[in-house]
Amino acid sequence: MHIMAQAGTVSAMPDAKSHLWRDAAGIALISACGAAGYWLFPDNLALLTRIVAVALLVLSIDLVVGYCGVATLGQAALFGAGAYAAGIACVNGVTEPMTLIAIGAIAGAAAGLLMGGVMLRAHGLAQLVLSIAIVQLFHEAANKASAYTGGSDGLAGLMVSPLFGLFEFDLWGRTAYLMGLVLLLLVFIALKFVVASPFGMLCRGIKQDPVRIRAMGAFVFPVLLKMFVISGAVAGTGGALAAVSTQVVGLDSVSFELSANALVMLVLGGLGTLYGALIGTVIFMGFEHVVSAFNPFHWMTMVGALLIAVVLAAPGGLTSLVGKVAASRQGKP
Amino acid sequence: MQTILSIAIDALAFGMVLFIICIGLSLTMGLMRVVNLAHGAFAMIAGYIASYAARDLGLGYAASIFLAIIGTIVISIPLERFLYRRIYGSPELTQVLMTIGLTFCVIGITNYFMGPTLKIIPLPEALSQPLDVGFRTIAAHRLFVIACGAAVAGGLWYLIERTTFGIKLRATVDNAAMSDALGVRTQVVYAISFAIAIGLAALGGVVGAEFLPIEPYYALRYMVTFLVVVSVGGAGSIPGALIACLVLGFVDTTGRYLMPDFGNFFFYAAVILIVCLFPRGFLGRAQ
Amino acid sequence: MPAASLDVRNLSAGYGPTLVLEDVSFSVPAGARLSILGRNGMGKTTLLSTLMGMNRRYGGEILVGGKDLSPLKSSERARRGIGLVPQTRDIFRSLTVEENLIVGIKDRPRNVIQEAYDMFPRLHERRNNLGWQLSGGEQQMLSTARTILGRPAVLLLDEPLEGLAPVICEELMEAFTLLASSGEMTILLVEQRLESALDFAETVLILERGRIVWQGASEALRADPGLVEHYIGVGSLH
Amino acid sequence: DTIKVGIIGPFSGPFALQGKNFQAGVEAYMALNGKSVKGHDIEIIYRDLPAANPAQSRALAQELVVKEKVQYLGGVYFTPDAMAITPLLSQANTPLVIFNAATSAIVNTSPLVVRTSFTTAQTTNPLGKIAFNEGVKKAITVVSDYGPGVDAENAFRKAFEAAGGQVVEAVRMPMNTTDFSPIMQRVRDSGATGLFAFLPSGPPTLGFVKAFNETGLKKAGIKFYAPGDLTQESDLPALGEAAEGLKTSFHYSVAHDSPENKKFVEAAVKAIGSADQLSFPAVGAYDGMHVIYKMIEATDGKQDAKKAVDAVRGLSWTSPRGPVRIEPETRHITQNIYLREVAKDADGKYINKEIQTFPDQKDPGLATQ
Amino acid sequence: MSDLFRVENLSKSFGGLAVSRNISLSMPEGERLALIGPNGAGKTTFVNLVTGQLRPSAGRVLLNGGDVTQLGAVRRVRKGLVRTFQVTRLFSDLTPEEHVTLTVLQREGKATRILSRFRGNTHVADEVHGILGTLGLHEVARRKVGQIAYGQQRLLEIAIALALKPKVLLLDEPAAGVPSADTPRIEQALERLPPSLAVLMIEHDMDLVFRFARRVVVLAAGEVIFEGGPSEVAADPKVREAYLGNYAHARSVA
Ligand SMILES: Nc1ncnc2c1ncn2[C@@H]1O[C@H](COP(=O)(O)OP(=O)(O)OP(=O)(O)O)[C@@H](O)[C@H]1O
Ligand SMILES: Nc1ncnc2c1ncn2[C@@H]1O[C@H](COP(=O)(O)OP(=O)(O)OP(=O)(O)O)[C@@H](O)[C@H]1O
Ligand SMILES: [Mg+2]
Ligand SMILES: [Mg+2]
Repeated sequence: MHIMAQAGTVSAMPDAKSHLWRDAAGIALISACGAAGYWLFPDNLALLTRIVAVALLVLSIDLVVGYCGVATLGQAALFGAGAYAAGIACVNGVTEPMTLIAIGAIAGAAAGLLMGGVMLRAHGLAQLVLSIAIVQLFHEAANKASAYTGGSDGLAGLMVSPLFGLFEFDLWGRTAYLMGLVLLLLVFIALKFVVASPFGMLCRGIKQDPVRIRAMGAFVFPVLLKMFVISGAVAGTGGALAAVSTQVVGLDSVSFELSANALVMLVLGGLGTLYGALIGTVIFMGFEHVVSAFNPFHWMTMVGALLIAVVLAAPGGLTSLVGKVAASRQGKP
Repeated sequence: MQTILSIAIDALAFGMVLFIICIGLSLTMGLMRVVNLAHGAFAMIAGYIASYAARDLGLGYAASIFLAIIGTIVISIPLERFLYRRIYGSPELTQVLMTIGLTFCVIGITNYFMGPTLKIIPLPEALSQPLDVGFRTIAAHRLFVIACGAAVAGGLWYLIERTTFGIKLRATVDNAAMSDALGVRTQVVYAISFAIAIGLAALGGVVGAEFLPIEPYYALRYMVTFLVVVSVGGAGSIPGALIACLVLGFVDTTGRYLMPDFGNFFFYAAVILIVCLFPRGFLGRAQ
Repeated sequence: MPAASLDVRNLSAGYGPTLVLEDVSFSVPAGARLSILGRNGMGKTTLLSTLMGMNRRYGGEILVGGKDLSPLKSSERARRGIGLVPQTRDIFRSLTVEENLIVGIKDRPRNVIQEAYDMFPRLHERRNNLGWQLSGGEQQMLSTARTILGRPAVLLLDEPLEGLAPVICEELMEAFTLLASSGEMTILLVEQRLESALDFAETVLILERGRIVWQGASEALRADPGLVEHYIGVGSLH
Repeated sequence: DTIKVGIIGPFSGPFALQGKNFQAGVEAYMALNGKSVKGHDIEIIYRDLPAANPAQSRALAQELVVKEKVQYLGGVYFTPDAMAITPLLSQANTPLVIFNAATSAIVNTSPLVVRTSFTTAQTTNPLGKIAFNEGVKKAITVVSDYGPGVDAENAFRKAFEAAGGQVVEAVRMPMNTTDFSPIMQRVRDSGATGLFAFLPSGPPTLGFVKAFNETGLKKAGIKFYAPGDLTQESDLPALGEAAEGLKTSFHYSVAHDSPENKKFVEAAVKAIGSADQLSFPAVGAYDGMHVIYKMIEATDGKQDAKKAVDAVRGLSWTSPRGPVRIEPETRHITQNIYLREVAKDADGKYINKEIQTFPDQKDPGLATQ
Repeated sequence: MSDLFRVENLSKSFGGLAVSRNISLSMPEGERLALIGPNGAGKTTFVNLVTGQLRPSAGRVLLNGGDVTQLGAVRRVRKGLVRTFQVTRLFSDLTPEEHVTLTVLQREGKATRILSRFRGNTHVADEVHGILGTLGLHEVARRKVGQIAYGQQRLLEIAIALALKPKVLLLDEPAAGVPSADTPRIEQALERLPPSLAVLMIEHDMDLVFRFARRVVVLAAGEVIFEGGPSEVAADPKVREAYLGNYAHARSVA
């Protein structure tokens, strides 16, 4: 960490303009990777779409964990709220995909408001446990309300109409993937603005020392709650995307396991940069996909080994490696 | 009345089982500040060793427990040396990443070598009898677990709060660099504490096997429960963990009796309520 | 452990790739008192924490009583006679005052804690309070007492008077002087208040950007206001 | 040429044992019947789906069809996973042969689904009558609170009440229940003389059966009935003594006495590696492969899902579990259901000993829909 | 009620320990007050009570004649009651520039905006650099706070407080850890404060106290034991014994 930080001070500190350039380059890179995925793996678009949906979830976790320091193992509650809202709306006759995504985002935001309202009462471990309790209650509620959600059998039979009346959601999943990719890019750009705003900086301050922030005259609770709502909207978008593209919603989308996996992906990629969320998701899910196809029986060991290896090689997540490499270049003039 | 008593005794037994398995985790999380999600994995390893010792080597129950504890600690030594030592003092989420990875590996390896079926640890005659306590029967084993739990709680409390070792351990966790500068061999302190925590996990895994049967997925299946119980009690507090186990055990047991359909609702609603009332858990150490 | 001499040879240290200390050499005889001066951020704290082994050392040797301790970890250095009172105090916030002191006594019997209470009666009143509940000055007292209880041969003090009431400062300086002159400890003091620093020490060392720029008797420094002005700043000496 | 068959199942995670049984069934069938049909080589591609996860299930199916170009899909342990795949089938022109997922409605969601396992209603149905005939007038049902559990509860209640009994209480318990004493207390307080239980196979069954014994319900003479998931053969070594005498109904017991089953068990044990691990999902997979082989035979290697499914409508053969038939309408398997009792065999190993046969059982769950 | 700031009978105890007992104090506009006293006398606790980090057991805090005792810490800051921390509380990942910018934005009510850029505002940037310059922090303005020397962190504490444009400023040992050569910086910064501002300073550096204060309040064991001008304080035997020791003596000789 020292090394990385030092690099910033050795070179001239990047100012606002160069930040903008870096973000523009980053976004171009993400679009390029997304497009490359489309051309290189035309047969894996279902998986890629799922990665996009989960990436939205992981991004939303980054907002609260990476920028606000609120640990959560319950983010799937927001993802699931979006998925079920979109699913239920679809079953009840709202079939326009973009409308469904909007419904998901709103439901996610509402769930985020609720979740934030409860979770922000506690701190540290207790907070983490609240998040677990909340996602378990959501899970239980979705299981119980089987008349609306299909319970443990899942909500099946979503008939989504073609995107803009033109593009069918077909077996190959091209429409779903491209729609997801564009959504992801839009969300990512929006979030880049959010975290670069005064609000984003305030959140980073709260993460480090809420007492100090209060002594600066800023309220902590409403700021964090706002971030929870934003994060809920992002997670809900992901959930809705998953519902629209797979046309089913299962209890797994409000599960603790999904939350935990998503958090693992985030930590793997690195907290508090947004890029880490994307990198972590792609690496984790891609790796899991490859090894589980290679050996469906014992791939778990390999995923475990990957996680351990990452902690040993890059304790700050994969994105910190980038900083390290850059720093070691500068360190040796 | 009889029903109430009967539920109360079930609640106590269940709470104590939770306690005996979780207390080691409370030690690691609260005192060593390592969110060791692989705690269950060590309990599971102990379960396998005990099962092997009892069924394949034909050892007695006590000997199996002993062997399981020793064996698990021996297995944990290289892990401590090469893995855990790197994450002491790291951010919690880094620890989560590593210990989840470790859990995955343990599950995978166990599955490979021991197979996915359930393993049992045969109880000695004395413990396997249902015992008549007047208004109902209760498994003698449950009473044994209650006793083990009480003994562990007392011993551990003394070790941590009253001995110099306990003070050094807490100092090390509070500020490792400064403890070092005061001449505390922090690595040794950590290694010993880790071994104790693992030993407790092992004990819990073996004597709790009647409730939480040993199988490869054990390590993940109960992870959440352990984490919740420890945090509700306030990580690092032994009385806190005890209270949490008893309260949650009680809520869970009564909830399941009164409205089994909503069993989980009661448990997690209670968790939310408790945490809202005690934002650091029952007896969390102030930071 | 009686006082021991300290010899520092060609010490370089820093954080990550940045070098903060460059080629620092000096020696202090057993039982002597040395003050280290320098402006903000010149490396005083870094020097002390490198001696203690809490910092990365790039090169050089640290000899205590003639034995090179530089390859050792800080816990081993502590056991061989170095003790540090850090600038940030670093008391154990979650331990009680008494427990903090117990960590400091190393392998001595528990009743020596009384020495600390004699030195700072205030700590005795607060002995069952947790570290974080203490006032700033009380924390400073605790930090100092804790290190002294370990009877280090070489005591490193990083601004130990910060936040203490003037009465206590005086008493404390006397106590330090006594510890050194009775041959129990060799003392290195970092102190912002020039007068206290000069009153305390026989020799003075001035750091600037990680190098020793002046070294000599404190009387010489006191006698030469130009020198002080040059290295430390205007208006330091009344 | 090579015809690819994609098999989705839980090969890792908490249900890995079931997935292993899928694989054993498939390998046993191929070992006994050859790896090719009419000169078409058959290649199996396994995909892991560790827990119920419809989105991932769909992604895997899509990938198998689009990328791996499989002509047949098989496997599927959980209902939601099957539900996620069925909408794809007609577009993919691929039949799906279900080796396990046991909710009745699945076969209705697409005409290209064939099921060779069982439904919970099917295996539960006979128990109502058995219980009543054994003198139980009042029963309590205790099931895990999820789809199959609810199915089982309904099926038992229906059969039991039709026979003349009364279900005095229906308890649904959360899936992750580990301590069953309060439930047993509830059973005791209900005044029922018979207990019907449904739990998915796995660790909790052990705790459930133990709690039944330890709280003295067994001693009190309360009768215990359950579908065979509760005494899955792979759990028997652990359940052991505790479960002795327990009566369950199911479509298959590893101890079924027939030459077909002997052959099957021998081959399957070889594939799975240990006799202790073999249980019912293997036979579902084995018969599923039989159906797929017949489909390949009928289409001669060409991809034509409709023709393939039509070819097996009404197909009947002797399976290791006994005589079976694919109903032409429902495409679900009709089979014998056996009442079994946990007992020791000659070698002292615990088995599900068949004691009564209910021949030719259709799926009552579908009949009602 | 011409007092800008007033405290009436403020008391606080932790468990059985009375840390503040019946403290009453008032400050008119432009006041320069020093609060001194032995370690553990309750000075920091007093600041905590006044700024709302702690709730008093009894007593009132009035600002501009209005009772603020029931308000939370944030509202008090917004009303102009601002403090610094004895043990620095800073964000080690952020730079001094970011600290002060955030503070200025918050003061102007712009800190919760999502749709503007953090560094976009030149007039904010000018103010920030003004403040950092005053305290001599421009050199380290863009380093992470975790890497700057402790003395500089102390100065940053003050910078943040100044950026809030307070009406009443409570400084908890602002000069501790700052080399005597740099204390003039703090003094200069204080001198440049608007004259209407009331400043209360806790400090153990008596030179600074006597140069700065027009009035001194001495606290011991939670009670005000003395109140008066600087020279009266130095002469008071009670204060000498409890706190000053030989300092007063040395000073009168010098
Ligand atoms: N953790 C760190 N990482 C990087 N650089 C650091 C770190 N700590 C200190 N520095 C740098 O090292 C230099 C020396 O710092 P040091 O704390 O030793 O100074 P000091 O003389 O003790 O100052 P002060 O009088 O303010 O206590 C400073 O320039 C500081 O910025
Ligand atoms: N939360 C608390 N619980 C118990 N005692 C406390 C708590 N906070 C402070 N105290 C005690 O109250 C007394 C006053 O503390 P305070 O910090 O106000 O002193 P101070 O006057 O600022 O001293 P210093 O000059 O050393 O900073 C101290 O003895 C301290 O130990
Ligand atoms: Mg320093
Ligand atoms: Mg103070």
